[in-house]
Amino acid sequence: MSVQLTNRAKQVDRKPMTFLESIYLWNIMKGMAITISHLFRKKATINYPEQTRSVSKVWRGLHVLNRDAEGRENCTACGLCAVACPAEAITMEAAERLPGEEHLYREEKYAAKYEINMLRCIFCGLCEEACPKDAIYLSQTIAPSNYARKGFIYKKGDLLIPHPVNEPEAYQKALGEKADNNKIKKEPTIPETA
Amino acid sequence: MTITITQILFWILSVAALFSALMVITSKNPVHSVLWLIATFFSISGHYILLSAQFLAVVNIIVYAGAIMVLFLFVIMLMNLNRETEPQKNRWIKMAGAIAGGCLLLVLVASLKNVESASTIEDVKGGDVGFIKRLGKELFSTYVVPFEISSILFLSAMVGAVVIGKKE
Amino acid sequence: MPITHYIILSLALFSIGIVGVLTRRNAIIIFMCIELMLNAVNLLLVAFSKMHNYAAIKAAADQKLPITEAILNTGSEGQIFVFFIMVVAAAEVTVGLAIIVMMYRNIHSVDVNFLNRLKH
Amino acid sequence: MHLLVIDWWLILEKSLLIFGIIGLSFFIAMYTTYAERKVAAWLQDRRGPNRAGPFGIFQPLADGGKLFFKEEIIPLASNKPLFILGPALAMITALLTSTVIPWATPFITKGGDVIAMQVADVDMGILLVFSIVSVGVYGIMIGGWASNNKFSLMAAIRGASQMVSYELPMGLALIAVLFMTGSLKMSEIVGNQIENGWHIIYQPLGFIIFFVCALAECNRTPFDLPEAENELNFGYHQEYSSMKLGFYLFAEYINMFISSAVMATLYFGGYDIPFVNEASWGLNSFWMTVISFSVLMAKISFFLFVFLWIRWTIPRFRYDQLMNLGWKKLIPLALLNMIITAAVILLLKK
Repeated sequence: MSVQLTNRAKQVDRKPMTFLESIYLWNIMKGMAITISHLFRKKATINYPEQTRSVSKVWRGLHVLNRDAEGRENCTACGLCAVACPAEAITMEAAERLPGEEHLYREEKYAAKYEINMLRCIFCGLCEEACPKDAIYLSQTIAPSNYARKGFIYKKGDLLIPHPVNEPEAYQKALGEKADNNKIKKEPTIPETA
Repeated sequence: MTITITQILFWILSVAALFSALMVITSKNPVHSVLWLIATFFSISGHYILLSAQFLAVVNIIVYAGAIMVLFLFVIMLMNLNRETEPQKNRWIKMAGAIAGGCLLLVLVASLKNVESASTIEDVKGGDVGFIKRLGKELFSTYVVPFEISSILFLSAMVGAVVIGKKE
Repeated sequence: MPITHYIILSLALFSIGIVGVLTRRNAIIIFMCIELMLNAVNLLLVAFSKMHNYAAIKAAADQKLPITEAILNTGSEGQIFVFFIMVVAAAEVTVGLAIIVMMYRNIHSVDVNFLNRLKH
Repeated sequence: MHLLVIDWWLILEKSLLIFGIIGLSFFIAMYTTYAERKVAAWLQDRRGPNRAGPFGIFQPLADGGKLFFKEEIIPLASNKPLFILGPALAMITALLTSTVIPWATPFITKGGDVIAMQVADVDMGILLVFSIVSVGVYGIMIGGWASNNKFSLMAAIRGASQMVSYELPMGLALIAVLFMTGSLKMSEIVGNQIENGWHIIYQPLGFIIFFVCALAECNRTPFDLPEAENELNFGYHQEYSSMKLGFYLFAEYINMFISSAVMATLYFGGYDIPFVNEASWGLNSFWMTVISFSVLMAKISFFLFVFLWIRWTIPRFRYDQLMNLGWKKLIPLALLNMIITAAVILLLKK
């Protein structure tokens, strides 16, 4: 006795085909009616680079390492993001800020090396939530493809946002909807699941 | 003396037929032999068209080039015969064969000497003996019994080939 | 075209076929040479058929006789004979190739020199 | 000895027609590749090529350009002359078939000369098409064998046996049509349909058999076993690259085009305009020619669409299914169709 899961189950018919069935004509006609009906349907695809599908505000894409308004790196290499990461995609090495580097790093400690393995990353956004310094956030960019595995390990240079003072235009572009995003984040929200 | 298109075509086709027939027996690779034989059949078909035997020309291509030679090619390809596996006869035997063939040709051509060679073939109006309607009428009235018998021959040949080729 | 041209052409093709049969050891090539000989004969038959047809029509025209169907049909026997030769050749090839394939299966060769085993 | 007496006008007229038809075949073949991709996309709810030019209409040019500039590779172990002969033969036989098809009503010049829109209205007409199609096997066989690759050879042998097998029911289905017209001349076959109605009305079964066989002869899905990608890598043209590969692919599309034209001529009245008596319009012969030509092209396009439609609907047959269908289903059906047609014609004559 087997358990009936749905009402769509069909008994397999293993009778030998009759002559009319064995020339397949009727079944072919049925199949062709199905395909021709698809000719008039709405296309499921879009012209991708020109047209993009709209994504929700909270959609998470590629990571960005943030700078403050003066262009100093926010990250202090505390390692909370790496701890929070369920896929263990983040590795970092800390270094101490030397005198004269105050314009580069906001606090005394900074990340000398910061890598995210995009093949491991599941874009869950836990790193963003774990970060106490607002240093990492997930942008709205889709992670691009690459020919080599090496190319998917994003170094600090790939992740850092452009300098707001030196390259203001690129910075604004990279910022994207981040401004709004941050606004949403700063508003007190009740998590859906406790 | 005038040269007509028919004459030019006759010479071209004759040279083509003889050359490709020679290549059939001299090629080392059996596949090349088959392809040269197909070329021979095509030039013979050309001759048929010159002799206004259109039906036979087309049947020659369909039956010989399209069916029989495909079978040959098939068998040769499946047996994977090529230049290396080709059995070669001893040089002396080859020469003897060529001389024997040449002598035959000589004797046959010499016997033509005594024949009156006044008969010629020209294109004439109404010379449509090789056209499909005329041949068809003849075939299905006078020769209908041989025609039917040949179909039985075909059937038996088919059955025979299947029986022979079947694995026990 | 004089008929002798055609006769000599078919004789040459026929002799080439015979030379092929005499000089080659591959059973399939020998078979092909036989086809070549058949074709040489076919060509001759068609040439003769055309010659007879032409001669009959010309004779009728010379004698100012009405050109009847029978006169127009003269020589068609030759072409019908060619048709039957082709039919028989096709039947022959099917059986012959089947035999060669069987022979290849048994002795793994198409060399006719090995075929003398049939004697024992 | 004086120079040959040649009707230069006839030669000019025929060569214009020949080059026109060859050009047309190439053009149609090019745009059938485009249509193939577009129709495939549409039937799968996609958009298809739309980058090269508006709606992607320059896509075939881009493809052709790509094929031209690819590296030409002739494998070392291949049989070089035959390797080159293969695609050439495929192309030649594909193009030759168009000689006997009447493309439009004859064009009558002001001087009263009749210019037939047909390269050669020969006595054996449709038989000539058959003979050329039967020779078309060699393109595949030679190419597959000369590549010296077992997959190519397997595909070539499959293709050849498939084409030889399906020629039989095709011929038998055709004989029923020939019973009705009493002539093999293409022009008379069309003339008979203009007088007595299209053959599809009298020969629906014959047409279906002919169509299925045409699919098999063109190596189109569901009978594209010679090119079965997942069993034979790529089929008989696996070792080919650059324009030689292009020739094989092009020959397939030209074959499709010509077989559509043959089907339209044999069963769908050729250049006949349906439901109207065009003779009563009193148009001049130039416009008649143009209109009848476009009607034929419309019919051909319809068949080409059906070819593509079938390709993107029906999966490939298994090899034993293919042979079963050909020998055990189509040949008996075609024989039956032939006998019934013959009996009915005899009865009507009495």
